[in-house]
Amino acid sequence: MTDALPKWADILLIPLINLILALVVSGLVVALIGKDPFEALSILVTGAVGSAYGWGYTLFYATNFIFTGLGVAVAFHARLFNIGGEGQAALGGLGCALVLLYLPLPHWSLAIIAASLGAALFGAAWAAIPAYLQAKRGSHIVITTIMFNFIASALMVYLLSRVLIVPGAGGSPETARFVESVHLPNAYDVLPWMGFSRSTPLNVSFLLAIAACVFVWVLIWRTRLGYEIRAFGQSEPAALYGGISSVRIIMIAMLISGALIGLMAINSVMGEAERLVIDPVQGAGFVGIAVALMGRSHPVGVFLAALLFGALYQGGGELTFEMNGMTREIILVIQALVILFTGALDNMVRAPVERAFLSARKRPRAPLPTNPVEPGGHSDEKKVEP
Amino acid sequence: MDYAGLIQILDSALRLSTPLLFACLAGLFSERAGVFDIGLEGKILASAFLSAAMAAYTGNVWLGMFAGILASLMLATIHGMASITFRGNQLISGVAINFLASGLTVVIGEAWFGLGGRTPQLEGAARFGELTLPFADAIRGIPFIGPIYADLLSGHSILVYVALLCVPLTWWILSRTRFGLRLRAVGENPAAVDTAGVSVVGLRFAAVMICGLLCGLAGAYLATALSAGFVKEMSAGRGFIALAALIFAKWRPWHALGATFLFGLLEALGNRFQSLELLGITIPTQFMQALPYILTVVILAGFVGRAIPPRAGGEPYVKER
Amino acid sequence: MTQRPSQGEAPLAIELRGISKAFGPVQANKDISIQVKRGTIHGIIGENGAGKSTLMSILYGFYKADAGEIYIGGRPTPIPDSQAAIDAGIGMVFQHFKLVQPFTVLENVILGAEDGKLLKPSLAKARKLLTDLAREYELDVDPDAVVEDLNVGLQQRVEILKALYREADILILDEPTGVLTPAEADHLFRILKGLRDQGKTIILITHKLREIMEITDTVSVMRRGEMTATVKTAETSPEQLAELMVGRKVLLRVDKTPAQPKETVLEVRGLRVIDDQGVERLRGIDLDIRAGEVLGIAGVSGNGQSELLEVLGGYRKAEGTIRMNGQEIALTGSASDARMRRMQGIAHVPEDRQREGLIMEFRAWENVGFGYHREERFGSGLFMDNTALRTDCEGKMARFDVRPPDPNLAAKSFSGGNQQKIVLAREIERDPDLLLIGQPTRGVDIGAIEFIHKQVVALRDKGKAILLVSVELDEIMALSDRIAVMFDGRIMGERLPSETDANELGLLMAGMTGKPVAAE
Amino acid sequence: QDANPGLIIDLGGKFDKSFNESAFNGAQRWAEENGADYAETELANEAQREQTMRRMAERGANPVVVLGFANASTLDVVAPDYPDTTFAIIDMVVDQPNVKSIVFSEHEGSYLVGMMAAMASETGTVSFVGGMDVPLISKFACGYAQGAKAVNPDINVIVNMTGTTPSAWNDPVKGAELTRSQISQGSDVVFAAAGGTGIGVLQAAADEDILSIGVDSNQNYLHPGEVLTSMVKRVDNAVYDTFTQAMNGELETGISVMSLANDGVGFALDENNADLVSAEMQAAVEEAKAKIIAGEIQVHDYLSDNSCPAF
Ligand SMILES: Nc1ncnc2c1ncn2[C@@H]1O[C@H](COP(=O)(O)OP(=O)(O)OP(=O)(O)O)[C@@H](O)[C@H]1O
Ligand SMILES: Nc1ncnc2c1ncn2[C@@H]1O[C@H](COP(=O)(O)OP(=O)(O)OP(=O)(O)O)[C@@H](O)[C@H]1O
Ligand SMILES: [Mg+2]
Ligand SMILES: [Mg+2]
Repeated sequence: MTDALPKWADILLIPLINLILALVVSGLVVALIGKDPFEALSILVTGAVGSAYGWGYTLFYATNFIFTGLGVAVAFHARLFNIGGEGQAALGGLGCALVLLYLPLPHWSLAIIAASLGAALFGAAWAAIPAYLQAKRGSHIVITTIMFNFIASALMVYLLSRVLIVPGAGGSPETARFVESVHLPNAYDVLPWMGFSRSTPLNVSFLLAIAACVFVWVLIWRTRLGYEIRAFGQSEPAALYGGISSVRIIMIAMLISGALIGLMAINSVMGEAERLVIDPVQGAGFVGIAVALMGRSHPVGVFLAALLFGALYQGGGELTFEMNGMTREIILVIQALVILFTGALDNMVRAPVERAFLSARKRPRAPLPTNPVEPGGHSDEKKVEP
Repeated sequence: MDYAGLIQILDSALRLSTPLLFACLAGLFSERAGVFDIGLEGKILASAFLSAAMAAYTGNVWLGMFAGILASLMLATIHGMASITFRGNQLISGVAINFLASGLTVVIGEAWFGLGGRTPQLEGAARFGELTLPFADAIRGIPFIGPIYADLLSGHSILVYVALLCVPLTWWILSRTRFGLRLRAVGENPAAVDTAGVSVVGLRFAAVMICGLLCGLAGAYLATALSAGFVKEMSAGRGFIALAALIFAKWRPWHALGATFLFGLLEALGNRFQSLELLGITIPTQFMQALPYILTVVILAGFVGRAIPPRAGGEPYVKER
Repeated sequence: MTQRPSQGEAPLAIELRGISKAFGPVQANKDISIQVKRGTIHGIIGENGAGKSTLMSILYGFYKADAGEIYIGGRPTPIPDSQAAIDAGIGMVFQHFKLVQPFTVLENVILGAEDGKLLKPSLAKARKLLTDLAREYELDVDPDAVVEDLNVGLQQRVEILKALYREADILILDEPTGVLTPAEADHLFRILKGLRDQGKTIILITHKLREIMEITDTVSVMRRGEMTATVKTAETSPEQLAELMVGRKVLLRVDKTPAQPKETVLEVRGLRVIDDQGVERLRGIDLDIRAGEVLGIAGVSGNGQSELLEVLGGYRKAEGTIRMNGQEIALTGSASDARMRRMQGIAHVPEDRQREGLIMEFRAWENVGFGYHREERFGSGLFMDNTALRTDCEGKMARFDVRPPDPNLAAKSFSGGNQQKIVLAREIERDPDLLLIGQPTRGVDIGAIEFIHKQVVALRDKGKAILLVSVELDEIMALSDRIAVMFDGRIMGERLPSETDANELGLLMAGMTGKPVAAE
Repeated sequence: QDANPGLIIDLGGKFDKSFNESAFNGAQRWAEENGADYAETELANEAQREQTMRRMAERGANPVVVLGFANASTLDVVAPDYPDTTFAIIDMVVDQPNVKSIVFSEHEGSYLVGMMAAMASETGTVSFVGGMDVPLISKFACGYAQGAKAVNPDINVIVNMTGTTPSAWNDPVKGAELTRSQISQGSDVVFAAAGGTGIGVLQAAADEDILSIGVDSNQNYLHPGEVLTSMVKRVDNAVYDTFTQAMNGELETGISVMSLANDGVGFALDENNADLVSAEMQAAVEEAKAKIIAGEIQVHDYLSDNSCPAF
């Protein structure tokens, strides 16, 4: 309902109330296991955003989630549920690592381009088979992408313990470290005066992530292809009538989705680990689903949701570090509650707030416009057009 | 491979498919009623934890099982509140429930037992034992039939038989009872149910609760029958596989039995034939371990057509906006 | 079933007092009061979005009123949900049927009204009752047929049977004839009269004044959420009703000069379509359409008209040949075909505007480029020019009188008539050589019908070819220069409107040939 | 006396009944014996490795002990930044001046329990359940197979791995199924090196009345009388020693090998398995142990060339 809420309430007030509710319930859980929730909250917040150090990690994690979130979002626009982020990101890591290990790249600027191509290509390739099967055979993409996650993990273990492993280096299933010349400048290299430490994992791929947000925005809302993707996602029969090929859209949307998810490797593999390990994704593929859903598949929403999750990751890490006896799984609980309240229980808060706004404005309101056309429920669109 | 080996593989497949079957039927109830549930995994995990915890605490596996079901029902209630009462996004709610279960089981487990989220090892009456079917030993000697009865069918936990019974029961409920008719209708067109004077919310909640109950059984089976205690993340993706099986089964009970048994069988085969030599080349273990998943994709692409979910699935029922 | 013979001075069956209902900021019903006597047929008319469906949905307990009271049979009867309405003897056939598509007729009928927990006895009992009802009211449907396989006319019967099975005394029908053929509509009216004569009360919502005049005893007019008048049908005229509804004089006839057909634009030969289930939907169609004429295709829906439009629109595979302006066009049914058609000068207003013609979630300005979004005028290279689209949309909205003229509204937020105008504007202003137009006025109020008909005639007068598919015989008769009748995938015959009448066309539509023309 | 040691528990978690738990126990023992305190934290994910190592060092923890091979290349980068801090890494060699690398000769310990398995087996088939098919786990499997074959050259050794996802280390259900599958193929002694999955292996073995062999910590107590022995890997000692040496100011960097010779690895013998290990078996194993220490028996290390002569 467009008119029920002013824009600021819709995009700020409601999420804020939701977030507070999530934190209150998290606090109860913390109290229940005998810890001080206020101390926990303060560690969580200062740990995440209270220092350059915290920001370095928060934004680093957020970068991963932006990529996976954007990828899931693009697929969502074509009404495709891509659960395969874990696998696609792992393969992206493989593509990235192969480029960096086997191509002689003299400088990081060249390397990031080459590695991005490799990561995107491999990520897209891993999405291509489920996409093809969905488009041509109608095989449900949710199953095939889940299966491809498992297949990817097997492939990674095989390659890293049998093929790409460095012989005689102690048997750790990982590739060699990438050469120094492809080291990505991190926040310390670029912005040393802001107090980042040398080890901060935040690196230039954060900028790549922002560029990816812009790219997705342009793609979805400014290109003919994006228009077709959205049209297809909204109505398949209409797409048919409009001369939009379902096979083409499914393939392209999934390829873009896989490529974006694969690009996560630039941050985690090239930027941070600087080598390929067995599980370079660490659940970011799944977090990407939550991020895309919470961000309503809009790049700005994805960016903000990724930031929130990045902060929770980092703040949660500090929490287990600083608070004795705090299990690291508490982060999962807080995340879950944030997803639940901001994502799924949104209407619990929205409905009463809307009623409050409506009754507050009811009196001065003019009678209906002449033609009884109703500006009925397009609350979703308002995020569509910034 | 000899006959005994075959029986063993089928036997293993039966055990491995049981939690999948419970979860698949759970998802079936929920999704046939129009509520998508990717939170099966979380409910299984929560139930596995609480059933093991309670069984360890009381030494009684039945109490454990009920506690497990209770845990699963609590998460189901959250899912119902989010997706039915407050008409939230069902996928988001499911994702949240998975995270919640992963986190809470360890946080609470650590607070209670201090074993890093593990529960104490279960023994004796705190665990489901194996049920020997009547005359199993007498019949074992009969060729062919004997081993099927005595080794394959007999000697499982009671929950295996419960799961198998749930299949005809589910079929019967859905196709032969008033409740089933309404439940199927609400997944296809909730407005039809509403205008027929039946509560959409009530029906969907009932379905979500049945889903919780069955997930509870799946979790209890994992922790107190197949294993002897809870280990964190022990559901190990089975909720997702069950979801795949559900789509595979096109949301039908007997098909669900087939699909979950197929998944169980593929896993059992993968366990059995991990190192295979073909034409002098050793197939890498990892390939054999991925084989069940590869085969699933192949079967799906080759033999199972388009799966059409219940029409109102995934959408909250909104009359007024 | 209770049967009360109507008495001399009929008591009130329904009385609504001061009903108000708002959907968020939209006031759908404002302080509405209405009285309906037992044993009568009461019509309700009003423009799209006037609030008719809302009012009836409140009576049926589907929506809850914000204020007001409901009296049934003189007693105050709160109706918080549909169960209460059913208990009060109310049945409703919604504009969009509330049927469970994959269920059988029998299952749909008993849903919610089963006796006991097990289905078997309920089904057996219902089967018997259904046979009785069918006999009594001429409502034959195969109880074991699956609803999605039934045509809309039969689906509507199922809805009526549902209500009767629940022993409804009061039957509400929301735009029941919008999807029916004249024969089916006549049949329905016979049934309704039969029901009335048995003492049942019927409320009928419709956009067709002819129907109001033909069948109702009293009629209420709604405008912008308010009840503006209730009159005895015998004491009013269609013109008066139209004016009450729209607030101005409405032309109820189509004014047009004789056609001046020129060269042949479209030539169809031996067109065959076999669908996914292997059923032959078109069995050899031959057609010619010339510039400057309207060829009307009459027929009961489901006889191949939709398939014909889809083939011509380029999104269904077919065999045979089609020449457009002398050039053969592809019949593969792939997406490129549909795009090519537009380039070849074929525009298409599809039968189902909400499913195909519009993307309901898209804004109006996004919809005005749909199908043509790859053309130069809407962008360059990879990009779309949203400003061009918006400007284009504003122009179209002004020229086609789309209300409200707000390009930023989502398509779903416009009333049906205005949705149709958006599609029409998009297709007509493309300046096509051939316009395919399916069910142009389905569910559209008379004000909008008048406008749409004018546009079609204007396009013809510009020398364009038009293929009109409609189940409304009135519309076909009024607009067409030639009429072809389709039955079971064949053209049963071609007639000139001046030389035929509804009776003859009705026979052809039922498959009874006069003289076969096109089919082999 | 100004030692303030730090321990970073790896991803498996503090109570994995195995590797991490063993390290934690060593640290606890040191703390109790010395009435001292130490800093400890658990990794929550891969990206935190470097973060946590640096945090520990910056907090002033010294030495900082990290567990597991996955830390090696990170430590290789972090260590030079903190020249005043001594790091210790377990299971991996990191060539930095301020790093002590502690590696275990798991193949030797596995060899011994392999011998015991072969001697206890009546069917001529023994088996192994690993977590993931990675080189370190193959090192266990290879030593085990060599030991078994040394006793009985015709013995059949079934080697199975649990999976390829992280849940491979936490899937007791699958561990149990693998064990049952191995039993059906004739195995009557099973050795588990699979983290949490191993719990299921030992359980299934006990349920099916065959013998099992635990790993890392002494797991004999889990099913008294049914666990043949445990291949103990004294990570606890390694941590304890490191802490103690640091406290006494005698911590040396470089490579330290924990082998049979210094009781870094071995097999567990206690009241829980006393009845299972015959005097004859014990004697044979002790003899082999002596020979390995003396270099008379060479146990092949899988990691040396990523291959195994025994399978
Ligand atoms: N479920 C709903 N949620 C929000 N607004 C609604 C809803 N249903 C109807 N409305 C609004 O109420 C007003 C009245 O709609 P209603 O459906 O009653 O009109 P109607 O007279 O039946 O129109 P039509 O002739 O098109 O069927 C419309 O302007 C519409 O915007
Ligand atoms: N849930 C809703 N939210 C907003 N507007 C709605 C909703 N449901 C219906 N409307 C609007 O109410 C009006 C009438 O609703 P109804 O369901 O009768 O539409 P319709 O009959 O399909 O369209 P029409 O009769 O106008 O061709 C339409 O303008 C429609 O857009
Ligand atoms: Mg209406
Ligand atoms: Mg209407």
